[in-house]
Amino acid sequence: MMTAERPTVVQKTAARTKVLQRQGAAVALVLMVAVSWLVFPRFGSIDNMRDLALQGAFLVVIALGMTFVIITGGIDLSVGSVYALGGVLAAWGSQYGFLVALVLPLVVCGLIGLVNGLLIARTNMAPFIVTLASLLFARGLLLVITDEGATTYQIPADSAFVELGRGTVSGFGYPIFIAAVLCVVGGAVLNRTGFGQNVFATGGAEQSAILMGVPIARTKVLVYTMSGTLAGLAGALTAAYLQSGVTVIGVGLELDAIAVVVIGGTLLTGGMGTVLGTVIGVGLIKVIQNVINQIGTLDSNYQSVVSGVFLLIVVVLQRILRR
Amino acid sequence: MTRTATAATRTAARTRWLQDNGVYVAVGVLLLFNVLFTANFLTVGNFTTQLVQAAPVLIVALGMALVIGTEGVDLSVGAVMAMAAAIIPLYLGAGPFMAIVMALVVGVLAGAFNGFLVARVGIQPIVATLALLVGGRGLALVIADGQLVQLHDPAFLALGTDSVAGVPISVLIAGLLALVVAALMNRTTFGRQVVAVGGNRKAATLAGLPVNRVLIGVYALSGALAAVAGVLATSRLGASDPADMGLLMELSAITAVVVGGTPLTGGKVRVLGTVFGVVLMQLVRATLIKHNLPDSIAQMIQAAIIIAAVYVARERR
Amino acid sequence: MPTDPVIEVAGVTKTFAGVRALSEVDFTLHRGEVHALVGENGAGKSTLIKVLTGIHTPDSGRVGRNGRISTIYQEVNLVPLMSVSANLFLGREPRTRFGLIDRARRDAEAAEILKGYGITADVRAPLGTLAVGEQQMVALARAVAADADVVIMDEPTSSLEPREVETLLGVVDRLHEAGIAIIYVSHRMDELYRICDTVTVLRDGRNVHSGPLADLPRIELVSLMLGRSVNEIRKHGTTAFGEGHHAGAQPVLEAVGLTSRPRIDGVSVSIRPGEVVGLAGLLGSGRTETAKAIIGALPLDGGTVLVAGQPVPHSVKGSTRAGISMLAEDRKTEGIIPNLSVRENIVLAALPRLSRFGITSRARQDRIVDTFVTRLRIKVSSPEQKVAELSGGNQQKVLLARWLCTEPKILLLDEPTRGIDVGAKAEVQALIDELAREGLAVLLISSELDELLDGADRLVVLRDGTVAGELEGDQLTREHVLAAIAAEVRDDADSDGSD
Amino acid sequence: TARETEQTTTNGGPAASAAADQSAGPGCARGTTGYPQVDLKGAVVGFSQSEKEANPFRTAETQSIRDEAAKRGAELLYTNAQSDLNKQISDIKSLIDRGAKLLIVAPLNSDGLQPAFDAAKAKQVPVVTIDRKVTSKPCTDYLTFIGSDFVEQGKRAAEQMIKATGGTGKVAILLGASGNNVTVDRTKGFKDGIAGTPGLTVVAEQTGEFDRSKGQAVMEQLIQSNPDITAVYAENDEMGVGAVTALKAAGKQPGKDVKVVSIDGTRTAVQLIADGSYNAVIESNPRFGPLAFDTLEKFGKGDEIPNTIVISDDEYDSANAAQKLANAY
Ligand SMILES: Nc1ncnc2c1ncn2[C@@H]1O[C@H](COP(=O)(O)OP(=O)(O)OP(=O)(O)O)[C@@H](O)[C@H]1O
Ligand SMILES: Nc1ncnc2c1ncn2[C@@H]1O[C@H](COP(=O)(O)OP(=O)(O)OP(=O)(O)O)[C@@H](O)[C@H]1O
Ligand SMILES: [Mg+2]
Ligand SMILES: [Mg+2]
Repeated sequence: MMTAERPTVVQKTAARTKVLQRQGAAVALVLMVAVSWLVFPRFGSIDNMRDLALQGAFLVVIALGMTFVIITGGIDLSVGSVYALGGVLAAWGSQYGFLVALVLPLVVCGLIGLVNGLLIARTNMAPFIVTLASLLFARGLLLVITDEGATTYQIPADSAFVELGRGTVSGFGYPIFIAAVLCVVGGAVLNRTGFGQNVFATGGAEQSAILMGVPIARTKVLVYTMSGTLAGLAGALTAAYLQSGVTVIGVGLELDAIAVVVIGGTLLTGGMGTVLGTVIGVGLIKVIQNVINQIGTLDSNYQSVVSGVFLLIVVVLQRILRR
Repeated sequence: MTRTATAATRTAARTRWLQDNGVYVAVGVLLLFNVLFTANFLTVGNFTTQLVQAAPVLIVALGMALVIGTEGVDLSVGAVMAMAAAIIPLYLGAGPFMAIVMALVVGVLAGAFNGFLVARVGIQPIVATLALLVGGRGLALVIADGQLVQLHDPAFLALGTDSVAGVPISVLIAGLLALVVAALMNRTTFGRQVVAVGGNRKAATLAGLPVNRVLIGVYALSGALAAVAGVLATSRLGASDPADMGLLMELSAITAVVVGGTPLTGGKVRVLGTVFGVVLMQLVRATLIKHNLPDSIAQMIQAAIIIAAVYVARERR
Repeated sequence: MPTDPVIEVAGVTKTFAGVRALSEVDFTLHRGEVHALVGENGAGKSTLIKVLTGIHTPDSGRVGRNGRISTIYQEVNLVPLMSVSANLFLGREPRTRFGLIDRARRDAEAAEILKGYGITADVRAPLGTLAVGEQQMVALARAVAADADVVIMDEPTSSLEPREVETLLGVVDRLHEAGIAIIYVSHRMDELYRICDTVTVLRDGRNVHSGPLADLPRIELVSLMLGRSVNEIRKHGTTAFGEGHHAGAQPVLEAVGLTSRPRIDGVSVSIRPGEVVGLAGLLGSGRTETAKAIIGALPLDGGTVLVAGQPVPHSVKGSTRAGISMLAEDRKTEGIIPNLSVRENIVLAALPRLSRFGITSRARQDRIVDTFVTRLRIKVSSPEQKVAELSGGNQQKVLLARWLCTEPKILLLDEPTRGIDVGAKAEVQALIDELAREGLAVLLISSELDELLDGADRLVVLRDGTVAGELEGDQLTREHVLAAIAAEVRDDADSDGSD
Repeated sequence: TARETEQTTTNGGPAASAAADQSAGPGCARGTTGYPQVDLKGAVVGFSQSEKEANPFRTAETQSIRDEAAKRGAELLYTNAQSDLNKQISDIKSLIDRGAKLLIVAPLNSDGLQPAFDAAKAKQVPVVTIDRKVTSKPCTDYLTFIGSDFVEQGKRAAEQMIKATGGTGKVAILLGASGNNVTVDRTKGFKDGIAGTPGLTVVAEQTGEFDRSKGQAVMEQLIQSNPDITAVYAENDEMGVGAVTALKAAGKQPGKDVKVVSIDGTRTAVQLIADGSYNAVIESNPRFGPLAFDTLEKFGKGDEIPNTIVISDDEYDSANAAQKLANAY
């Protein structure tokens, strides 16, 4: 027996609203894809799809961590810098072999996340400001490592690490599969483990959660560590893909990550959200970018106007569906 | 009610004092450091420079403080500055007054639009204003056809270069606006409604407060103030530069507000704290430049100072 | 009676920013006893509980625990966005073979458990969609299911109506029989005398009495709590309501056919000046919704609200302007603005009236705040104290003051005495009486039948979002009301054990 | 164009005159690479721009490519990466996807475009990179690079600085954006250039992020703390112009009390030289269109293409600014 015998009208309405809430972004995505397919013949080409998926994969990895953070009612502005730092560390580490290239960024970026988490959980400082500071810090660290950006570390083309970013399965890059696996695991962690329940409880009602015995501090520390680690991983994958530790990437990426998470239906105030929604959010943003490119003749200045308008339409649409 | 002056309460009072006044202490410490260790710091010219550079940030931060007071945030301020900058050359032909009025109108409209999205449509502030952050600068570039425009109207340029009784006009305007916002927060119903909406929106609604009007008003004010900052910064630069005007201003303003002791959770606005938050961040930047630190170290030091300042001012559980 | 102590506290002092909430408190809880903890609002009951459970660390004193404690806190402390079953099992979810949460089993077990508490809601729905009372039952179920040695209940019945109170008291009996010790905080005397063995009375943060409850006459208990003589108190009855009121002839408020699907359907209520109309009904019958519909806080599918014959625009602002005020049921989320001071909270709604051209006048605010702090005996260190630091009952009084200083014509009171102590309750009830006598029209929603019967001149009974009947004059008896409330519910007829 | 014919010398020469003398390594011919022949007329050519056309350099660059494509009857597909490296990779892939047979790429960064080049290689589409040299392999990953030598620009700026200051002075450097290799090269070139002049010392180097108002703000701070600064080297014109405003506000006479030298060649900066408040500007030539299409045409015909084609950069000083003003962009 899964439910009480007689769901009331209230409950049925609530259930229906929930379905729409969940699928608001999905509906928007399906519409966008369908229209793009019809209007732009090249949109649906397999090459374009592969590229879309690959570009989306890096963002998905970052946004996955951000989803957890946002569900606890927090925010992580440092992911863009940490992502760039992760890439530089991976490229630097690649001269010492595959393992160093992969582990070093995860550890360092995880540490930055850990410090974020500790500061937020233990001192009651606003996540926005703590992670804003680490945004600066990570960028500074990156500049130190690269001699004020003068050095770009290259990854030897024959290094096994490059394969991680460049390898494909029937044309689809490894990062796509890595992101997919992470999402499945992330979804399971969020919905099917005690830690996941704690994440929801922390963001839903922190005071109550404390009284219910939820380890708030530990949960927060964990989600920020996770977010840092995942941003580092995305950076490492990007470095492998680009074959170098590019220093200028990731600027403003935190806003993209936040936007996709929120578009995916996760409440910025915490307590509610899904991994699938985030994936759909990434899909939407990437399709919008892709469509702007398909239009082709668009003046570069109009491109951001169109992106802004699209973003607006999606959030308004979602909001209306939610009512 | 029993009141006791135990050691515990005295410590509590002391931390409370530091929490409330941390930003002033920090400004004092930094000033002292500079007086001791920075060449040519104690000059009128230098202080004028710091104030002039801080003025646009302060004006934006004042609006941001109000928005944050309602438990919101306005990411679009930099883009609004760019829009204001782009508007100016279009109307400068009709005189500087006309150009400034049009820039302000655009700022108010942009802000009211944000407010409408937040209040009426019910979109979360970060996302609602993110749309304008992305699109607004694009719009500014479209208006200006992407180009930086050199300005030559002497009356308009005077706004950025002239002084009254030795005080630069932009500093006067910023100071005046700070006073106005302080009065607004402390002496008017609107001010009280702002913190009430930020403190508990549901309760404010049930108390019959004009919640939507307050929200739209606050965002419109933020837009207007951003436009004022855009106008002043443009006249100082002597050029309309929509591509770079106000870039990352949203983060500077938010940092200053929070460092000044206004919590991001809303329900409280500290105007004087915001002023000092802006001054603190300005001094930090100036100190780092004057000591010729490389960008890498400068960024890390800024991070550390932000953390330290907010750590002191944090709300204890 | 077993004497083995499970909780032993000695000389505990706890201070908040200069306010001494507990002062040298000794307290002992023995295995298997049901121990009443009573005191005025702000006496320190909740604080003591938080010290016992380790949420607060005392400034000085010793806390000894000898067993697992499980607590139901005063304000519902669950996570509204999470499902009912997730709330119930948070921290001890059933697992599958792979160590993952077994959601199917969790939901099934939750539904099974909650049925025992009379809740048949969808356990997968967010907890927030349940009525406050239902949420309280979930909290109870959660606390009990944790199989603890001590269960602490801080005003568990304040948001329950009679039938659910019975369920709860039944649960307490069951726990008692199982040898579990219970600390029970309540302002409702009947309940205390029914279930408690011993009592501890707190006054101004001090333990002024501990001992067996049965030996202590009710009036003496009240006198201990209030610190006033027995004679002084003897004047009052169960409630502080006086005789009926002299109502005007023409209704000042007419709500006609209020419909907001799916909550309420065609509810009509009218109130004359000087009249107190009670709204009775089970939990979830739509009383709160009716009040919210009148004040304009609920989107309407149909119906109109008239004040003095004039239609009122359907918005909180419009209604407020027309002279309607509402004291919300859930003071935490819909009432107080936690970070503002007591003064700012009180004048919030009346501020425009106290201002000229939008500029506020501090002197006028202080005058009005002083008046109400004194009149309602609000316990504050200063009007500038943050309202969040007040005890629950005092917060309630602050909210009442907020509405009274708008000088309304019509006052909608949703559970006005919820969670406030006997002294304050009497004051509030006397106040309602007085206000009605001054010509105010009052709509009174209460889960306490006595309060409704004594306080209201007329009762409108709701069932499933529709008006099930109106009772007046001779019909205002317990039997009539229960019959009207629960016409279809069989087991209600014999639940009258609490008086 | 009219401007092209004005040119005379290699260094002071006008816009689009290519000096292919610095080509490194063996040339690259279609025969050896196996790319198909594409006739420029009617061909689909893709151009991937890196940043918004919000500064004069990018505007002139894009315009030059557009004009030349129109002139040669090629169909131009255009994308703009909006300063996002990953977007530039997708952009290039999508250009190929949309049928571009030849590609011109203005890389956002020296590193990181390898996946895009690989995609082009797979589809046998030759890529000409302009303006910024990438670290990938010429002839294999891309065809050739057409652009300025940024280190050389820095050196020439140093020469002008020595000339303007007479070899003594305290110099403040306004650096470009951190992490950008243009910044790195122009700094290196300048420092190498003044290394032999002990009278010139660098007293401050701070980033103005290639932005006019940041350049102005930094200069305001520096002139307060180091009032004895006598020269400013700005790594682009925008920051230089900002510095001029700052210097004026501080009561200094830019161009006289404080010498100003920068790199780019924008109209505003050259005008300031003519007005006497600026000392010299080293051009960074954005007019890649003619050279790029010439190169593609030659390649199509089967000629050998050098790995690097250095576009000639003009320079402006008080002697020539007034006459050459029309040449500035
Ligand atoms: N977090 C806090 N900060 C400051 N003061 C507090 C805090 N919590 C409680 N107090 C003060 O401690 C005193 C005791 O409060 P407590 O909540 O324990 O009362 P109570 O007996 O539970 O009252 P009620 O019956 O109204 O719930 C009150 O004066 C209250 O204002
Ligand atoms: N926010 C909500 N979302 C969905 N359903 C709700 C919400 N609030 C209340 N309900 C449902 O509406 C019905 C009536 O509401 P409510 O319980 O507040 O009525 P009531 O008669 O005032 O009861 P109470 O004794 O709790 O005041 C209940 O079944 C409740 O579950
Ligand atoms: Mg209490
Ligand atoms: Mg109710």
